[in-house]
Amino acid sequence: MPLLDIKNLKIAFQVKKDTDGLFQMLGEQEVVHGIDLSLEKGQIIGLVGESGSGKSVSSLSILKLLPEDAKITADTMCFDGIDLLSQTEEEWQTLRGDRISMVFQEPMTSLNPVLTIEKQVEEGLLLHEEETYKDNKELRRERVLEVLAEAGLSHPEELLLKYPHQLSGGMRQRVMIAIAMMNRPELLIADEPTTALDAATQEIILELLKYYCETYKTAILFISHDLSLVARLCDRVLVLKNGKVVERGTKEEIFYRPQQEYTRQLMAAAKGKQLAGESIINAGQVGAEESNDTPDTKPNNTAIPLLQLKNATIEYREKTFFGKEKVTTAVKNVSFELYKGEVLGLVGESGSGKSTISKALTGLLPLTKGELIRAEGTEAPRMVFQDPYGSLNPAKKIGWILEEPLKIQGGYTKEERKRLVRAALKEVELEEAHAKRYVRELSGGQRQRVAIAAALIQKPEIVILDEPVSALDVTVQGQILELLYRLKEEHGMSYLFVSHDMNVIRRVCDRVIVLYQGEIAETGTTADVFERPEHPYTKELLRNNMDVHEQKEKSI
Amino acid sequence: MKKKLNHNLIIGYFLIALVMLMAVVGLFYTPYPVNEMNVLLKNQPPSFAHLFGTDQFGRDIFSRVMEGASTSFFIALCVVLVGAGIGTLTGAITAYFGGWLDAVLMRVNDVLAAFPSVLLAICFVAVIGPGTYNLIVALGIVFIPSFTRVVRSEVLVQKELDYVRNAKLMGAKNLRILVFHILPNIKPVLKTSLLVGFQNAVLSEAGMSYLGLGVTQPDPSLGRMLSEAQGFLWNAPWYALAPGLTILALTLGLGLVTSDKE
Amino acid sequence: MKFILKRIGTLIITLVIISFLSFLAFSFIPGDAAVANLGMDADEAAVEALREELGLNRPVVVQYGDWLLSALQGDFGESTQYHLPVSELVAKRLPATVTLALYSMVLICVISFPLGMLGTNKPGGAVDTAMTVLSQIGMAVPQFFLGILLTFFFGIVLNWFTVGGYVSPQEDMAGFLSFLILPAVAVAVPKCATMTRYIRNAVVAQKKMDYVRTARGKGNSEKRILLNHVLINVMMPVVTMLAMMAADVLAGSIVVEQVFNIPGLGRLLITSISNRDYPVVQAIVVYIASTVVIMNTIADILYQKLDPRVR
Amino acid sequence: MKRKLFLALLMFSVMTALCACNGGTDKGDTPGDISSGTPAAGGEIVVGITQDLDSLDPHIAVAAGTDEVLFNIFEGLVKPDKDGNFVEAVAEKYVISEDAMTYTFTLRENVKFHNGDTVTVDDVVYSLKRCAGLLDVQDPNVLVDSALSRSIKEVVATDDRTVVLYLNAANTELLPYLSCAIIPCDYDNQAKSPVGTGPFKFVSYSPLESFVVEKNADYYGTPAYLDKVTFKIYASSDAAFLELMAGKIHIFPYLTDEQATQLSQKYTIEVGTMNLVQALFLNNGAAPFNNVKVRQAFCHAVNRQEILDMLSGGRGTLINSGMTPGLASYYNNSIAGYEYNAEKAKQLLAEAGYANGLEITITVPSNYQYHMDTAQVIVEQLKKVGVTAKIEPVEWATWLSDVYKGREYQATVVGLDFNLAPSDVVKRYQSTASNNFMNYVNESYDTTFAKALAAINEQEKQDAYKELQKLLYEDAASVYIQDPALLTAVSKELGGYTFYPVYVQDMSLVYYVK
Repeated sequence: MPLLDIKNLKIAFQVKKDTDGLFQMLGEQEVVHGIDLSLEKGQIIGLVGESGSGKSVSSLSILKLLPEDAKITADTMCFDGIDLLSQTEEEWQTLRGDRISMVFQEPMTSLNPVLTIEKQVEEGLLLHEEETYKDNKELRRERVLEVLAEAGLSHPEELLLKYPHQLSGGMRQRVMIAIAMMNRPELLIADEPTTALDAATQEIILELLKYYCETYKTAILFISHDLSLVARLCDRVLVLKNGKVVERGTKEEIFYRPQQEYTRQLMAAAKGKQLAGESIINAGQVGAEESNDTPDTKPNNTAIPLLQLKNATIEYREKTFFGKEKVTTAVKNVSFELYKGEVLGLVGESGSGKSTISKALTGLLPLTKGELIRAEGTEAPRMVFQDPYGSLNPAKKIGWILEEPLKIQGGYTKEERKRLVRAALKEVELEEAHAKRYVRELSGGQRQRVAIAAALIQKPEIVILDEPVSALDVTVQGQILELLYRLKEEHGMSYLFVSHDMNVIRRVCDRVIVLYQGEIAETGTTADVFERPEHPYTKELLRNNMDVHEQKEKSI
Repeated sequence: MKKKLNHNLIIGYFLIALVMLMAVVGLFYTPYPVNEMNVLLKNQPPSFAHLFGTDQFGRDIFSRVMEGASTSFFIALCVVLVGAGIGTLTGAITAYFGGWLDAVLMRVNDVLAAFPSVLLAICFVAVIGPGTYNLIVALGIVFIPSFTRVVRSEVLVQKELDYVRNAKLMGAKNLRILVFHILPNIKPVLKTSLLVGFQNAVLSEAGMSYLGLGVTQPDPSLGRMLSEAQGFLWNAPWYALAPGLTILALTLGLGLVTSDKE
Repeated sequence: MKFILKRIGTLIITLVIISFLSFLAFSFIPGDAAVANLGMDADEAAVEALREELGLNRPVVVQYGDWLLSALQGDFGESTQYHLPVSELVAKRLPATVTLALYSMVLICVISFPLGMLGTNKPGGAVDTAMTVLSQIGMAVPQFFLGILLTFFFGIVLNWFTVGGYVSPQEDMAGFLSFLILPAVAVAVPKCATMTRYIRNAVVAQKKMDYVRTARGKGNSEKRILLNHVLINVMMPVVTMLAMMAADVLAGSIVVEQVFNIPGLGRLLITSISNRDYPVVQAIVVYIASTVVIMNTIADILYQKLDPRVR
Repeated sequence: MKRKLFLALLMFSVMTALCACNGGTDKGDTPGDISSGTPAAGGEIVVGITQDLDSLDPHIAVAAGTDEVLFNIFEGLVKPDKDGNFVEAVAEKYVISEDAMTYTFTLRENVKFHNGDTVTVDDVVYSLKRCAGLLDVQDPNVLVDSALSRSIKEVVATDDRTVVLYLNAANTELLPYLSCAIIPCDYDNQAKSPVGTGPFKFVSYSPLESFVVEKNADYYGTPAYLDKVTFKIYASSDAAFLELMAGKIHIFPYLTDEQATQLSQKYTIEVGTMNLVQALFLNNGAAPFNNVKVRQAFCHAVNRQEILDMLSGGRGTLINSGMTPGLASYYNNSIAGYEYNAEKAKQLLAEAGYANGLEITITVPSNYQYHMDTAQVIVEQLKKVGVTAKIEPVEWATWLSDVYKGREYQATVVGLDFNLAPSDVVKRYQSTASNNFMNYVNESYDTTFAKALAAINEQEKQDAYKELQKLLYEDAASVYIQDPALLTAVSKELGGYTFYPVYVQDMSLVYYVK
């Protein structure tokens, strides 16, 4: 008999349609439409899908941690022979944290911010082994230190009196895992446990999970959007889409013989080679190869740069209460040019100054030193922001948002504006009806399309793309990148592409500038930088991005 | 889909509508002239002729409550308009432009906030004297800081959002950004604080009139009627109930609607 | 330390501005202490002489500077009305108001915490809805109307209390304390309702947080989650709210004093305004403003103690 | 000679007293003093008052509400009795010279201050000079009575029991002013711990709360019955009323008519008069009231009986001119008064050019609810003759400064109080008087008033005062309304509560009934 046996799991939520009036419309919306899942002792099963696929909801339903209004039905939902659907609240309390535990995605918010680590870790003991531990503080502490050490925390005694915010992300997640493993559960549900962590830490957490599985024969249900992670950890994989299992099988089956298009897309995203985006990569690389004739960084010596940043230094000044000034230098002595028709990548981690530069280029931030030269007749660049929801006015309809730049610019009749708006919508592959919607009524990809339309409606020569796809699901990323490439080609624009993601940069850029702590670490054509990195920081960046993927492939 | 009635909101609207009906009708028609006295009808208990009874001058309490309600409504409305108008303006401008103006106005705001608003209003009225319009000015001023604070903090958040940056990139002027881009986004918050403000204004008006610092006699005001009724609690308790319950109905209605908006 | 200094700085600036404003206000009110003191039968010369004596003829700024200098040395002058030192006068009125305010604060704390948590297990359920309506009624009722209702029911219908029968604490401490119960209820109820609502909303919001899910995942009961996990997180905003409420409670006490005929700070303030007794008014204004600022400071410090993140 | 005048005065006093009694009983209500039952010595009572004391120093205090309480602690050379006579107090006897230019007082022997010191002539001279503003170093807080300061040339102690006052001009009416308190000359803590010679001693005072006195065992005259009296201060009569219902107060004056009705089960309701000239005072110096027709129209438009019925259950004494019947021998009861006649009022207004109505503002001190209520009734009555009146409530200090001193107003409702000198109430109508806030100007009034004040012959004096009242009536200087009824609740356990023709609460006569 499997440890966990679920057949035909359906989950529905109550939806309130707010009429802003004297009554509400209540209805039900099913988000999980009949999932089968079974898990043996000591087995690791992966649940993969993008946001909205129902993977988290399904996993939470196993512990009945969903909100009150969720309606869970299943033909069978058994854990070790116990019918989970008929458990009383008291029975649940003995089950949770003792026999079934859970690790969540965001350790910062999942830990109580105002309780010490010790308090939070020892709670499991007090709840499930009260007789042994209640009046024995020493024993309790001993056990807490033991689990913390087991979770790979090197000096657990130092952590006891600390609070979650004082730990690093990786440490927090280890604490979470220690809490979950406190009572050696038979089943551990890990809901995107590594998503909020950097690549190196991800690795360690995966190892840790493997360790527990092997040592204690703990069955693990691993939930992730990242197929490569799942592939490396799990024995079996279930691919979820829109609340349904679209494909299931061993990891080999899923990786080498994916049956579904959707699985293939996920695979591609995981490998960093987006199928739909390949045309861009090629185009970029072609451009890069052409420019290889001129080893210095300019693709075309004779061309006049559209935009030129010379020896720019940008400082932030902050006044403290006592009148002293605190100066933070965000950008130091940075120079570069942007030429017509090229895609220039600006890459670096957060805090490297890339956002500061993009703000300065648009004129939103003054340069402390240095100068910014625009070619004659060139207007200030337009910008596409990372989060389309924040960059589009939430209180206005799409039509208004697209019309606004034209109104500001002036010189258009109402009819002309409407016509231009319709054209812009068409260009970004949206429908005219979208003009009458609000931003919140659109999907993430549609929003970013609107943002692009808004940036392009005035036909700018330069567009700054500030992490334009980071907030999007992988399948959507490709579509947006493709759209951007097509528009660039059609309108002959130049892009400054700001991103932290080396994969995306590699796919779209002609040239790359690597920023490190506000300074240019390295600059060159995409091919040069990626194949012959010189600066140690660039190498590290590449390793962090690439290594993961290489390892992923190795581990399959 | 099932239909679920929102009882709180329905009751809230009903109560507001009830008082509003009284107030609006009171503007054009009252069963008796509000200030008409009658020696023979002093302190009569409720009857068909006088629904809420009569007061110590033999005036019809129902008529006075009607007119008192419209006075309260009018004053509260003006107070909120003055407070919200100036508060929104100062809050939006200081938050958006920042600088020394912001620093000075915020300091003034802090100072005003350090003093309970009722006391502040009492002090204002001491300077400019009681009366309907003076009360509006005094309470209006007292109400400014709360609106300033709400609008300011909202604008501070909004102006850092990318859509404002975007608007700047398009070349929109500051005023345009403030009015056409930011203000529509703080409308929901403003709506709630207007409702809360209105409720507070009704309560404050009643409180000030109760202390004799509001509407001047003999014109009816709910708060003033309550303070007069206090002396007749023993032999004419209905006198206190009529204006008191009217205030309660209005503020409760507003409260229910507000809590729904939250 | 820096924090404390900053706070003291704020306090001083606030007090200087607010005392100057009230000084200024006084110069605009018709009638002054000399006119008020000498009454109907005095001639202009006598009024002028008294004005000279009280220093009312000097420019406002000079008068204010003078007042500020002595106030800084802790001397708030003498009441022009009672010819008593202002500090003594205020000190005598203080117990009633402060006791009333404290009483109310205690009531607010004692009542609103349990009520605020009631029904949060099932937001939108019957208990929760009932609490919502109850707290809305509480918030809507004007304090003085509540005072009148309490007077009517407890004083007249039930005859439990002697309404208006204030006794000073020196005279009869027990009588003083028991008398203040009803006024305290009148002050506290609307604030209790606000607080209950606030706590309820905070608890409901906290219960949606991830850490509560974690706690539930550990096998905590709902009660334990509420008491061991949610409550301490709710405390932080609530403490700030309580401090902000202190100002309102003080103001409420002053209004309710009028309803129950309590000779407290409020009556002294109103009498002093009408008597143009500005040394007293100044002292009360400064007292109230500093109380409010100090309460806010205490709240900030408490907040820091409670929240490890801002330590 | 002197003795003869003294006798004359004595006779006059007795006459006044008789008339006062008549005045008190003419409504058919309970007379001034109701001593019933046998007095028992001892006991404590609580007396409710609605005005806080403005000072404990009797020379600084100006509020009538303070005087009525301090009456129990302080005495002058003479003091009024319940009939309006001035009887000897600290002085054993007094003589007024025939030309009314010198007043000679002989001190009673062994009168003790509450601090145990004996009253000396120095104390008396000091006290009189302080009241008259004749001290070298004068405390500006002391309210100098202009009647004293103008009349008195010098105060001299001729021996250790005799004090002589030399006047600037003949004045037979100075006695009421000489009831000013005698206080120790070398004591400077009067404002905090007052020391006087009265039947009660000061115990404690807590502003806004209470004023407590106890029996002065060493009193030279008839000692008080009660051991202790607590005057408890209430914000309003409404506030006091609730405690009255609970039986916590033994005596409370200033009840409203409704309150009196409700309290009649538990308390004896004593009815006296407030000794106030309550009127709708008009600013004769500015439009529209500079037109006598308008003033007369207002006199006809105000239904005074209705005011009485509305506010005090019909109680109170209507007055037709600027004096109350309390000053019986000077009161002109032959004036018929303006009868209520709306038609006539309208006609007069039309004649004055206000046929299409008139708008006025009545400024009222808002701390006096009775005057506010009166104004409200008047506003309604004026509506019937086409006058739209607006009430502007102001604080007392504002009233003093804007209306009373600044004379910037159209009409106001207040009550004027006065001591028992007939000149005190009507002197303000002189065109030169600093407190002529009505801006009343009438040459013949000025000459008649001078005649009245200087007259030594009593009949002449009476005639002159009656003439003055007639002038005020004819000129319709203001709309005179009434001397309001004073309704006092007295516990049924008590006896001896006595009304005075001036504003006092004499506790020395009150006792518990055996």
